[in-house]
Amino acid sequence: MRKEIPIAVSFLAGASIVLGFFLNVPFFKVTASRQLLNWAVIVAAFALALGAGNLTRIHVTNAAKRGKHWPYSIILLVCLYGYLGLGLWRGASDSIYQWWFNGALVPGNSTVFSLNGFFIISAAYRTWRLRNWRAALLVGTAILVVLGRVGIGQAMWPALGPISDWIMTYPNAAGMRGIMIGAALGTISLGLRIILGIERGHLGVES
Amino acid sequence: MTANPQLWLAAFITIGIYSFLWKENPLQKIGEYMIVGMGVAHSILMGYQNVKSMAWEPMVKKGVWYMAIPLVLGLLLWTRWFKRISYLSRPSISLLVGVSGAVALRGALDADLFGQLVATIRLPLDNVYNWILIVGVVGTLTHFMYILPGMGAGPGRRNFLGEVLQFIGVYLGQSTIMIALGAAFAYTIMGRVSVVIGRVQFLFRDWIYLIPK
Amino acid sequence: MESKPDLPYRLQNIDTRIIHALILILILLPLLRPIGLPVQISAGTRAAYNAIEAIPAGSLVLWAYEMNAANEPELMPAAIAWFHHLMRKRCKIVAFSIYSEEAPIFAQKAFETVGKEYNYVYGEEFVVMPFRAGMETAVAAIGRDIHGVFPTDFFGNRTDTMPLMQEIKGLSDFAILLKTSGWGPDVFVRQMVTVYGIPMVANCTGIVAPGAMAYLSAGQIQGLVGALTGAAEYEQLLRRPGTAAAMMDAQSTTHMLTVILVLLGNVGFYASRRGPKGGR
Amino acid sequence: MLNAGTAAKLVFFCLFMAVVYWGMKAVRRGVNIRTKQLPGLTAIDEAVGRATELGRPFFANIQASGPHIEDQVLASCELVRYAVQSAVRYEAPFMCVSNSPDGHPIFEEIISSAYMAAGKPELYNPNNVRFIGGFSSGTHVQIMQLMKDENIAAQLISGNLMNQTMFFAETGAALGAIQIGATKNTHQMPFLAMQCDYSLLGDDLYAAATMISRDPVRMGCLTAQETGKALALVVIVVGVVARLMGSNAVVDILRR
Repeated sequence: MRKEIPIAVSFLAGASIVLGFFLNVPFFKVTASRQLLNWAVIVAAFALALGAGNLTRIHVTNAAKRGKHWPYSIILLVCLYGYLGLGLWRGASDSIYQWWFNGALVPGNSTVFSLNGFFIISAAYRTWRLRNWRAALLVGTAILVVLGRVGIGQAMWPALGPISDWIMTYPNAAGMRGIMIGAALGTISLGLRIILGIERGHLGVES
Repeated sequence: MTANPQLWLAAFITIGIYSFLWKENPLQKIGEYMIVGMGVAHSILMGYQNVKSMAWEPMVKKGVWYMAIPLVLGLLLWTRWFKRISYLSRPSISLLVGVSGAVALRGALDADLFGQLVATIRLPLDNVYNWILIVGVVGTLTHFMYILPGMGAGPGRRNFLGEVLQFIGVYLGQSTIMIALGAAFAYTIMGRVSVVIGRVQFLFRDWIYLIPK
Repeated sequence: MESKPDLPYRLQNIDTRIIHALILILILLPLLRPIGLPVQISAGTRAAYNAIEAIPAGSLVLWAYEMNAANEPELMPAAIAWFHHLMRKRCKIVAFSIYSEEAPIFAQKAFETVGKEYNYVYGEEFVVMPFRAGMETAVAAIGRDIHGVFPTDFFGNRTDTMPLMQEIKGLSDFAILLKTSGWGPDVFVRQMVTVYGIPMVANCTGIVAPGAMAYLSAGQIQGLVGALTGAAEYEQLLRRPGTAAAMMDAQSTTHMLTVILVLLGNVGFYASRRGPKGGR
Repeated sequence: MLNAGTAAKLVFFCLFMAVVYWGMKAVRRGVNIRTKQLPGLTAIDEAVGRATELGRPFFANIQASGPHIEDQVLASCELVRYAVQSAVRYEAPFMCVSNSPDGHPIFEEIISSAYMAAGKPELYNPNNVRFIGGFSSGTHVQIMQLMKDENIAAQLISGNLMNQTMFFAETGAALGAIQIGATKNTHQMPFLAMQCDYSLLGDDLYAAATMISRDPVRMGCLTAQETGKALALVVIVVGVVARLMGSNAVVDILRR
């Protein structure tokens, strides 16, 4: 029963949505899919808290055991629960909540993310070597587009703008479209496996 | 220089994290752990509002009784934290995975597969560039084929179609993919650099007024 | 390596910290002293501008406002330009987010700054919806039942009493779907554009813009504003220079630095390949 | 009865299901479906060899983008299985880090059972299979630090990769590690293609997983996907030829 009920649930839910796509039957097309979609949105909202449980367990253990970097674990827990408490108490549109949001969360996330900007240039420097014809094509295209989309490149050679535009519209779109068609087939096969209950990875390790 | 404490906090975190580029240090770690904690808190808060407005309020205020179903399923999802009863979360996961699998299947079939195929066939053929697009799509698709006719059947049994497909996949397919990836790499540089610019602007314009507003 | 490294080796192995410092300097200099290089307008951006220009004044606009802290510097300039464009036409905007929990706060902030200029009334001409979990499922759910998914707005007000929301029966009432996000337009094309036939214009970060080109050339989306360059182009089309224009010079210098570094690396690579040591 | 414009899609969908079924049956009957060689897959052995030689860990870095099991993480499980089996054989140090709370127990299971099966349970160190959770950039920095602390010799970056690819690939390169990257996310492909020594891009990831497991279900699906691709190719070629001859029949059929 521990496997059968979950498989039945995903079959019923998945099959009614797929049937609603093909068949013009109001129950499948409107009622079932509307309710199922709304329910899934609600259940997914509960899932947002799942990561917090793991995080709490790890950092409470770490702080209790005085593990590596334990003071930071305490900072993390204080920030998590303090901020959550503030949000539950005052709401997300509250000014104090947003003060911390704009003062800490936004600059912090933005800065960590912007480290990528440094890494990507040093990565380009290190890896854009003309080793073989494949690499040469990639590097050549990349250089044309890198220069072609900014003012300095276009000032040096005005044709660069249209060239990079052309690359984006034709060969790039062709490659992306090919990959996309392949990926669509993959998605169809995954969806089919889930609905028919042959894909069970998401049900976890059998104990 | 600004007197706004919020901007000072933001600048402190920004510089703290940037110092990582030089060396690992406590300042950077504090910033890092702070944002991990706050980020999770914010997403839980958003989830709470989701549940409250979509399920709890309709159920309690309007008497939509069947909203209890997703609420129970959602709560069961949390049984994963307790190893002994974690199997109770499986129906909820199944609902999520089943619905999202079906929704994705429907969309992929309609928009990605048929939509893109129709778009490829319908291209105006008097434009030579469109031929490049068509050939590129064919090449890329061939490159991503893993079972080719006559493949691996020994040198004596190679067939012509397999050879042709192999050739198309290697030359047309790989070159199209490489060009596409080159363009993507270039665009990513553009995107990522703009985030750095945003941070530098913040530090030197909003925090210390070095850059005029 | 005992002996002193030769030039080709050094050309290929510039210390990353030097590169990082150069990046910072090359970003800061043009910000201090702008050059103001113009940008040529790409086809995708022009198409996006035309698509938004073509919708009748006062129409309903659905906006997937998926901005988060990480991509805010890249997406905000184009979003601000769109706000100006739509508010000039007095379009009625419904903003929502599926992928970013942080987005409603950004939407609120942008509305507060730009909306004031045009005397926009919240609830009648603009609504921010709360974040909804569930990703692709949630997009499909909004398509099926927008009122059921959003019984309240981000501030907790009931939407069924709002004048703006009462005008909406279903998704086909919207004149256009806009999308601002660090994700591709794929999900929206799959669940909204093909299903309800509503035209769509996307503003993507640089990283996903190339993937979105396949949808643009298939006509599944009407326009594409890609990365900060796209925003600068859009500002030019709108004849309203904003933040993107100011940032573009810094973008130019860093791109130039990238190309120079790559050239140096390759010179070193070929020199060492011909030399006794051999490349990697 | 049918919704407008779905007839052709329904036919395709039924055909697809039939091929999946047929492929599964065929593999169960023992039909050997031959597949193309993937250099990215054989490179795992080379990377493990390198780790053995240097006595530094092979680092399997499997990333998810959300709290649920994703198909790319599931496919990556097979790569991890392949790598750990190879590592056990050569007694190379092996580490696995994941940010997927649901993937983590699967990795623990795969890795510990690989050591048991080879009769070397004493080599298994649970501390080497780590969950470093959270989906924000902060956790990426923690993983980068771990990579530096452990001084890794080889890395497998795989899963539903987002912006973290660049962090991990750069750190790995700075440590001089052999790197293998696998993802189907188009936006991360350029980095894997350039920064990693070997890569499994797009469907390669699934194909590799199928080739390792030789599982009938996966094989059936691969056959169906291949058939779908072949069909797509035929449709494009026939459609374009028909257009050249002035007929729009193929488009009309597809839109039926």
